[in-house]
Parts: sequence; C-alpha cells; structure tokens
Amino acid sequence: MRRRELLSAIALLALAAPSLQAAETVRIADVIELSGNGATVGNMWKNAVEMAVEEINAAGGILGRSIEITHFDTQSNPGVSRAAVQKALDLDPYVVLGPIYSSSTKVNMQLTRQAGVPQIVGSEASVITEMGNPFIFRTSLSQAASMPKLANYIRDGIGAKSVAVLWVNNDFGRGGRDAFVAEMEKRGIKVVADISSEVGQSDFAADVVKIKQAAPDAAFVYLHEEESARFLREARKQGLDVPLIGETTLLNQKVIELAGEAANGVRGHVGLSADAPLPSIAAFRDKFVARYDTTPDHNAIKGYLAVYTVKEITERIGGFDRKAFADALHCTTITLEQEPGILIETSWDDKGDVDRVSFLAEVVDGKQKIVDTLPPLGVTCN
Amino acid sequence: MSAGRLAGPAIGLAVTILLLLLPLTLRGYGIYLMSLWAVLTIAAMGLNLTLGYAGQVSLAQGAFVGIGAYAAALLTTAGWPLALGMAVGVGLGLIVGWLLGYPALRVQHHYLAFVTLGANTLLFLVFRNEDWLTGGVYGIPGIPRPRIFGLATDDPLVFYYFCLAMLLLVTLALGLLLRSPWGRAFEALRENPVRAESLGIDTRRYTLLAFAIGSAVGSLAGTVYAPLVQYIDPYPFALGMSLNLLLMVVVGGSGRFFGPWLGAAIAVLLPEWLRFSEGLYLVFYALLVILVLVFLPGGLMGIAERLRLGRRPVAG
Amino acid sequence: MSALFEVEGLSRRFGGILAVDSVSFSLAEGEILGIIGPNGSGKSTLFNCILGQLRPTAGRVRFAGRDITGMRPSALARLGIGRTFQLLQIFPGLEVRANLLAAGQEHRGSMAGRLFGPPDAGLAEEVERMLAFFRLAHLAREPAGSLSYGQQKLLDIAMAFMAGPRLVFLDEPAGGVNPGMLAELGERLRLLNRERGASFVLIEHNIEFVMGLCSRVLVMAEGRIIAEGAPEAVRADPEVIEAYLGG
Amino acid sequence: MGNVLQLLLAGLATGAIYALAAAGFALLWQTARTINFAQGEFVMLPAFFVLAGTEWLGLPLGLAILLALVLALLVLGLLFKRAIVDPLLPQGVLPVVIATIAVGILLKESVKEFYSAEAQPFPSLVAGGTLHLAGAVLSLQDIAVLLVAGLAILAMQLFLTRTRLGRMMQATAQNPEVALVLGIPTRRMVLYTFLLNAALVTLASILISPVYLAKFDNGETLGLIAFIAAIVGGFNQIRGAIAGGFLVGVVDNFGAAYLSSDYRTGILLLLLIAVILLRPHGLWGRAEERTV
Repeated sequence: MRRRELLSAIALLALAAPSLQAAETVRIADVIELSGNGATVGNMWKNAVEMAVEEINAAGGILGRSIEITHFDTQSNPGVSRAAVQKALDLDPYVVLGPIYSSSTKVNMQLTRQAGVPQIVGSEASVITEMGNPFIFRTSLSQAASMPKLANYIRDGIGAKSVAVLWVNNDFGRGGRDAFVAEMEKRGIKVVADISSEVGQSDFAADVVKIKQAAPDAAFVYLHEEESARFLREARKQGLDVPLIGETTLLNQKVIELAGEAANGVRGHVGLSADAPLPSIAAFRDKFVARYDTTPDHNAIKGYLAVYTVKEITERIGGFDRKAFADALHCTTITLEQEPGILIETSWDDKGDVDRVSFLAEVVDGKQKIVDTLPPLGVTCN
Repeated sequence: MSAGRLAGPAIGLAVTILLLLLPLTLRGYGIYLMSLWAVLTIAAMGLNLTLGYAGQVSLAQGAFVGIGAYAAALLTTAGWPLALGMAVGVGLGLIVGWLLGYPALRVQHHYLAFVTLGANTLLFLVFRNEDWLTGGVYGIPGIPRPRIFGLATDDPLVFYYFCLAMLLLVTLALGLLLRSPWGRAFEALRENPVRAESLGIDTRRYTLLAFAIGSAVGSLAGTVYAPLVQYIDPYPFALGMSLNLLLMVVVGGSGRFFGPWLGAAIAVLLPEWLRFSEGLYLVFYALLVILVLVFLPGGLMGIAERLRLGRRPVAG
Repeated sequence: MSALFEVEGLSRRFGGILAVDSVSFSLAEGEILGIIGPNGSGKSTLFNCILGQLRPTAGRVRFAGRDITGMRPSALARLGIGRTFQLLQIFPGLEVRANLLAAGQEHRGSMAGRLFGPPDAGLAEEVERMLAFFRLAHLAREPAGSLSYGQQKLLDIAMAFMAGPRLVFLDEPAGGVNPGMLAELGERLRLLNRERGASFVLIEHNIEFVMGLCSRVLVMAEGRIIAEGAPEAVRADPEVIEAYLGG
Repeated sequence: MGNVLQLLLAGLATGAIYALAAAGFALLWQTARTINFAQGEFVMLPAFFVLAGTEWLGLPLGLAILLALVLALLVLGLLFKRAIVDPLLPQGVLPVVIATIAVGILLKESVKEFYSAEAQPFPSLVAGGTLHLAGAVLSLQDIAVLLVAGLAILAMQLFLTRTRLGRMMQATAQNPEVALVLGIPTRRMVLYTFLLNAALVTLASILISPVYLAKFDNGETLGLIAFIAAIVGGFNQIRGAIAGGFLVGVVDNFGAAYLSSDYRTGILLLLLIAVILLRPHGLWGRAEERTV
C-alpha cells in the first residue's frame, strides 16, 4: 500500500515537477503538531490555516491558482518533524508552513534551506533566525523581541527592583528565561530566584515556596498552559502576594479557563491575542468561533496570517518563484490596507524576524483585558 | 525439506536486493525512513542481545543511543572524524552499559526494569541539565555527514547506503558473536541462570557483558543517528525511545535474530500505513503489541518460523 | 589416602532454625556416597551450602586440598565439581547439542578464545561421545524442551559430566524416572564412575537405587548425620528406622 | 518554619494520591504477580469517565462518578485481568510488564483521540477555601484529599485484616498453594484484587484531578512516581507501599525546594536505585527469601 502510494506520488511528481508554473494549483505544505503534547496548539494553527485557504480559494486563489494544502503531523517530535518536512518537500511545495515547536523547527529548517523552499514558522525561540537562513520566517515576535518589551514593563510599569523567574525546563522555557535574564541584567534588575520546573509537573508547592522565600518585587512565570494553571492555583492557595507577570501564554484563554479565579490579577505582555482591541482580530475571532465552536488563540492567528502572507507576497512578486518570494519577504511590511487577512500590520527584518505592535494585558474577572498597546521595536534593515 | 532449507537464503537475498534497490525509486522522505529504519534496527538488535538472548530486561537502550549520538555530535562538530566519534561512543556505551549491568546482578525482571528505567531518566536529565557539555535544551545543530574513504555522504541516498552498511556490519558481527560460545552462554543465562552457573558459566561476567555489548550497539546506532538527523537535543533520548525499542524487539520476536529488522520496520512504517487514522496509529500500534504478546509469544518472526516447517529456531 | 572432598562442621541457620547442624563427612576419590533422610532433614540445604547457592553459617568445605567454602557455583564447576538439581535443570529452548556445548565450554580456554575461537569450542567430539553414551544422538538437533522427561533427565546428567568433573553431586537423580529408565540410569552412573573415575555424592529417596549404587551411605535427620556406613549396615540401624518411621 | 510545614503538608497531600496508586500496585503484585506499568494511566482514566458522564451524557456529578467507578471496575479491573494478565502471566512476569507498557500507550492515546488532547478542568467535590496553620496554608481540597485517602487506606487495611474476605485475599497473596488447600477460591480472590485496584485508582483520579487537572498524559509522571513510592516503601507489603507514597511526596517537595529543581526527578530516581540495590524489599517491606 505504501509502495503504491509512493509510486503514484513519484509518477505525479515526474509529470508535475518540470512544469510547476503550468499547474492550476499551488501546493503548500503545512508541517504541524497534530498529535503528541503539542496537539492543542497545532490544531489551532491547522484549523486557522484551513480557514484561510478556503477563503482565498473561494475568492479566486493566488494569482488565479487555488491553494492545495497538505498537512503533515510532526507528532510534536523533532525527529518526526524532520521526516515530515522531508515528506513535504517530496511534494515539491511552494512554501512550507509550520511547525510551532522550536525544537522541531531547529531540526527541520535545514532541509527547507537546502531545498530552497521558504518556511514560515510559528516558533519563537531566538536561535532560529540567528543562523543566517534566508528561507526562514516567523509569524510572531521572537523571545528576543518580546522580552525587552516585557522587561520595560517590569521596570516602568511595575517598578520592580528584583524579580523571580519560574520557567519550564525545555527549549521554549529555557530560551525565554535566558532572554529574560539578559534583559533584567541590562536594566539592573536583580534576579533573586531562578527556578526551573518540569514539563507535566503537577505539584508547584515547592516552586511557590521558593518564590515566597526570595520575596521579589515581581515574579515572571514562563510555563506551558496546564503548568501555568497549576502554578496559579498553588500560588493563590499559598497567598503569594507578588505581582505575577507572564508573556503571552500565562494570559492565554486556556490558562484562564483552567486556573479559574486564580488567574485574576495576572499581568504581562501579549504578542498576539484574540482579545486584541482591533476590529480585524475581532472579526477573525467571530469567524473562527462560528466555524469551529471554540475560541482561537494566538497560534490560530499565526497560522491564519501565515497563509495570507504567502498570498500577499506572491501577488507582489507576480509569480511563483521561491527565491523571489524569500527575498521579497525580507525587510518588508504588510499593512491591513494591502491585505486585510494579515489581521495586524506586520514587518519582517533581514533575518525573517517579525515586528509589530504588541499589548500589555491583565486578567480581570476571568478575561484577558488589553490595557496598553506597545509600538513596534522598529525593523533594522541594512 | 530441501525447499525449506533454501527458503532462508532466498529470503535473505531478496531482502538484500530490496534494501539495495528500493531507495533508488524513492524520494527524500522514503530514503530518510529507510535510513531511520536501519539506525533503529541497529539499536534494537543491541537490545535484542541483552533482552532476547541474555534475558536481561533493559529500559535504558534509548539513553545509550543518546550517549552515542552526543559523542558523535560533539566530536564531529569540533572537527574530528566520525570514526573517532564512533569509537568514543561505543567505548562509553560499553563502560556505562557494564555499570548498568551491576544492578542486574542483584535484582532481576521487574526490579531490573525499574532500575534501568530510572537510569534512562537520569541520563536524560544529565543530557538536558549539563549544558556546558551537551548544549542542554538547545541541543547541537549542524552535525556534519561523514566522508567515507574520501566520499562525501551529504546526499541522502549515499548516507542511506552508509546506514545500511553499518547495519549489515552490525548484523554480521552480532551473528558471529551469537554463534560463538559467548552467544551460547548468553542464551544459557536466559534459559536457566542457576543451571548455567552450576556448569561453570560465570553468570555475573556474562550478565555484565550482555549489558555492555547490547548497550554499546545502541550507542553505535546513536553515532549514526546524529549525522542522519544532523541536529540532536535531549528529548529523543527520554524514556519513550527505550520503550519503543523494547516494543520493536518484542513485536519482531524477542531472541529471534532478525526480529528487530521486522519490529523496527513495523514501528517505522506503521504510521505510514495507518495514515488514514491520523493520531490513532499509536492506538493501533499498542493493540498490535498486545495481540502479538497474547497470540504470538515468538513475535512476528515466530510466525515465519512456524511457516517454514522443518527449519530450526535461529539458535547458536 | 587423603580425602578428595571434606566437609567440616558445616551449619546453616535460617532465623531460629538450624537447618544443618555441624555436619562433617569426607569422600575418597572414586567413591559413591549416598545421603538419605526424611523430608526436611536438611539434605538439600547441605547441598546448597556446599555448592555455593547458600552461604554456610559456620564450617569449612575442602576439595582436593583446597578450601572452597563460599565459592561461587561457576568457580566450583571450573574446579571440577559438577552437580544436578532435584528438579530438572536444562536449557529447554536450546538444542540438545547446544545444551551439552554450553555445559562444557567454560572449562577450558580463555574468554577471548571463546569469542574468537570455533563456535563448538573444540567440544564436537566430546559432545558426540556424550550423546552416544546417553543414547541421545538421534535427538541432537531437537530443542531440549521437546524431549521426554526421561530423556531430559539423561541430558541433565550428561551436562553435569560434559567437562569431565572429578566430583558430581546428584540431587535425587532417580526422582520421577520410570523403573525401566532407572536401571539404565544406574548403569550409566556406574560406568561413569568406573571408566572416568568420577566420584559421586547423591541425595536420594529411592532407597533401592541408593543401596544398589553407593558404597557408603550417610543418614540425616533434623540437620544432623545420625548414621553412616555400608548400605546394609545402615539399613539395619534402629535409629535410622526410627527417624524414617517417627518423622 | 511556615515554609517547611507548607512543603510537608503539600507533600503529604500529593503523597496521599501516590499512596493510593502505590497500594494498588502492591496489591496486584502480591496477589497476581502483575507489575502494572500502566498504573499511572489507570489513575488518569477514571477522571475522563467522569467527564464523559457529565459532558456527553449530561449526568449529575455524583452519578457520573458512580458510572466512572463501574466502568473502571469493568475495564481496569475485569477486562484488564481477563484480556491481558490471564493469558500472559503463564509466560512470566516480563511479558506482562511489556503488555502493560502497551496498555498505558493505548489508554493515553485513546483518551487523547476520543476525548481531548487538552487539559480539562475537573469539578471539585469540595468548596474552595483555605485553612491557615502555623504559617502554612492548606486548601479544603488538600484536607479532603488527605482525609478521604487516609480513610480509604484505613478502610482497606481493616478490610484486609479484619474481614473474612480480606483475610482470604491476604492468604491468597501470601501463599496461593496453601490458600487453595485451605479451600479459599483463590481465582476469585485474584479477581477481587484487580477490582480493588480499579476502585483505588478511581478514588485517586477523582481526588487528584480537581487540583492537577485531567489530561491524557498525566499518567506518565504519576505512574513513575507511584512505582518509585511502591518500591521505596516495599511493594510486597501494602503498608510499605502506602508509607512510600507519603515519603516520596514529601521528599519530592523538599528536594525541589532545597536541593535542585533541575534534578527534581533525579532525586527520586536515585532514592529508587539506592533502595533497590541496598534494600530490595523496600524500607518497610518484608524480606522475601529468594528462592534459588
């Protein structure tokens, strides 16, 4: 069965490959976390991608060609994600979307680079855009871009002189923690407790006690959704009276739902939010809810705007040339006027990093409330 | 009878030809899967030695793959040849495997399963936490592919043949080992350790050897895995890989020489075959394992044996 | 003539129970010694203490002038002390031939020789001899587990003799063997004793078998030796009869 | 001081859950020579039975819990014994170990596919609220966990030592041959053990899920820690396994707070390996004479 599939795929490609330009569809591969620990975030992304593709196809496709999207499951496993990208590349796609997990992106981005296929990812680890890869692009602020904004808020908004940082010990948490600590040092804020925790950890009593003992002016909490919720409940139980500061995840709707009342009062920086005070995002949110009966999170927004980025840039270059696409997506901006599907005005720098406005938010009465909008950092392009 | 006698070599020849020629018809993904299969098969053959032949359960084989992978990654990214990485990886595998054998001298079966499981997680924590050495959660990127006799293996197909060559070498070496008196002593240890000891077989020494050699073969697989994926971090070497390797050995046929070939093939290909089921393939896989255990104690190779009536079990 | 094998004041305590109570005896080269006694008299514990399965609480064991107390079974085996077990102990999943090879391979050569040398460890001829001697030649390629009980019993004993031991401990060799096979078994043991000069110590419940085979008999009860001597003399000993009937 | 007490109390509350899982684990080993590598998933699953009851069938919580108990008894008790353990145990301990590894994967993946991959909030049977005690804080939920788990453990001990049925089960666990000779229906006793384990994991599941949420992969950590608890305490003795559960809960918290959070799991694993090597029957276990 597999061989027959492969043979037919090969036959198809033998016919299709030399004349990609002549085909009536444009093939986009979506390599994403559909199972494993990342299934939640991956399915948000996938559903939003599906939605965007259908909208674009219904409106006549990209330069008259409709998008043919194929999803590949990374199983949230870096090794599998590499195989999945390999498999995706065998289809000779125009662009690869995903994955979200940075650990997976780091493993598989080498392949798209070798193949010369642009890859638009949902990952936020700083290192991804630091390897000089001309085919890699983000959809959201990297940790290196978010942390300065957050650090300014901790210094100016909270007025903290000392902080505790609690992070999940994987590449996501460690990456955020390292970027955060560096920003604290720059601002002369002392890190008085530096606490790692495990993925899947259930008991946060010791972590809360450690924060209490350190008595910081604020605590920065950088965990995944469930762990965030478990921590918030324990913190509330022990009556931890330190401002709890988060970056995107901690203020996520899922965390609020799981932590219940204990999430109230959490503050922080949000890169992308379905609750952003923008009509375009509100409209997207409503469409998404109507279609999937669930509230989109920032990963859904990332997936959605990734597809519209492909559309807009392709239309700008006027053809399906991968190299030209990659060149055109460096040092550029897509505004809402140019492409409403971008949802929020977004700029890319020469490394593929994203810049855009972001938000300060607070959880009030079980809802994420945007309290301030922070301006973009300003793209640097030589 | 004569037809049965020819069946073995005939199947062997057919499989070899398939392994040599099939990749020529495949694109990147198929070649990658076959390379991965070869690497996992090496690791599973090591575990099959420890578990299937010597009867010592190890839930730490994945960590040994990790030891080999880190040895190869650290040395080759520092500019040393892969051959050195292999020597160091295998050497480390032997030493740590030997040490892991000591608990087996005191406790058996389920206790041993727990000790080795604990060892796996401890090694994972070392890979993750000692970032001055291993790069921690950030891992080690840019692992180069080796040059073999001056030939670059950057092309996936060429690297596949390198993986296949390693697999065939390991298969040959293990075949010779298992035919030797050592192999027989391992089997005696599995079949009846008390009797083996009373016959002069130093069961302590052979237990340690079984762990050391099986683990070192796992590490060897790791030294091929690192240049295959070209980026490693600690997560692939957590308990999951050990459990998967164990299931591969069991599904293929524990103590069957070619069992791991089949077991690894199923583990690698099942997600492909069950693509229609999306995330459900693991459910099917788990069911398959249970069914094999209940109905085919000899694993899938056990059926092959039953079909070839008159042939003897693959024993030393 | 100095003794080949000597046990001196051997005791083993389990909690409050003295299972073997300062037992002493010796054995001359070429002798066949029987140990009998009712169930629970400490025979098996004695064997296990001598043969390295259990550590004796007190006492010494000497073999060929050497103190072997507490040595591991494999070391004892390599010194030339073989044994069989009360229950059948073979390698059921291995071929009959492989069973015999495994039984003999560790007694000569080095570890390196066993890895790089010939697969049969130079034992091919010896294996053929053993197979012929125990009339198992036609079964050489069968898995040992598929043999009949009697055949497995023969294989079990053949394995103990593969390496040409000077002394063999047999734990109830006649147990579960049918009468026809029993005569055959006794005959084989006598032949091994005569032709190879192997000495035996055997525990046995089958008194007839012991009387027919052994030159000397020890009787144990409650962890102690209560009688010792030629088979006929022991059989007539009132204390022995008391131990069996009263036990 | 308040912090030390806080860690101790939190450790005991979590430890109570480990104790329940570890006790079931020990029971299965004693009576049926079954090492259940899926014990963590066994604790994870009943919470989803409850959620399926309330969310899909619209049952009130009490009824859903009852349904979960019945399903657990059927699936994790009866079916587990009949379909997995009975056919495999004659082949030895190891095939059962491997099969339960597969069972663990099966349960985890099934929950993920058929219910949800996301963590689920789980209704609590206890009102919110906290109790202050010498600088430490306990939630009413913690107190309920400690109380219910403690009572369950006590009840189980009384059942096993004071009732005829319990003593028959104990006898079967200690020496099945003798038990059979004494006319005890050992096969039925073994079945009861599986049912008792199913009830214990259901209780653990319902106690832990309101605090730590219900998620398909919760069993991975929980199962590992329950094994460690059982072995450290001594898993041939139910009392030992229970004590091990509390000990591990407390050590985990103190280790994370005062030794190393990076090596948090490692501390428990070192404890495990040390106990296995130095005192294989566990800290409070009964030494099993190794038969040669």
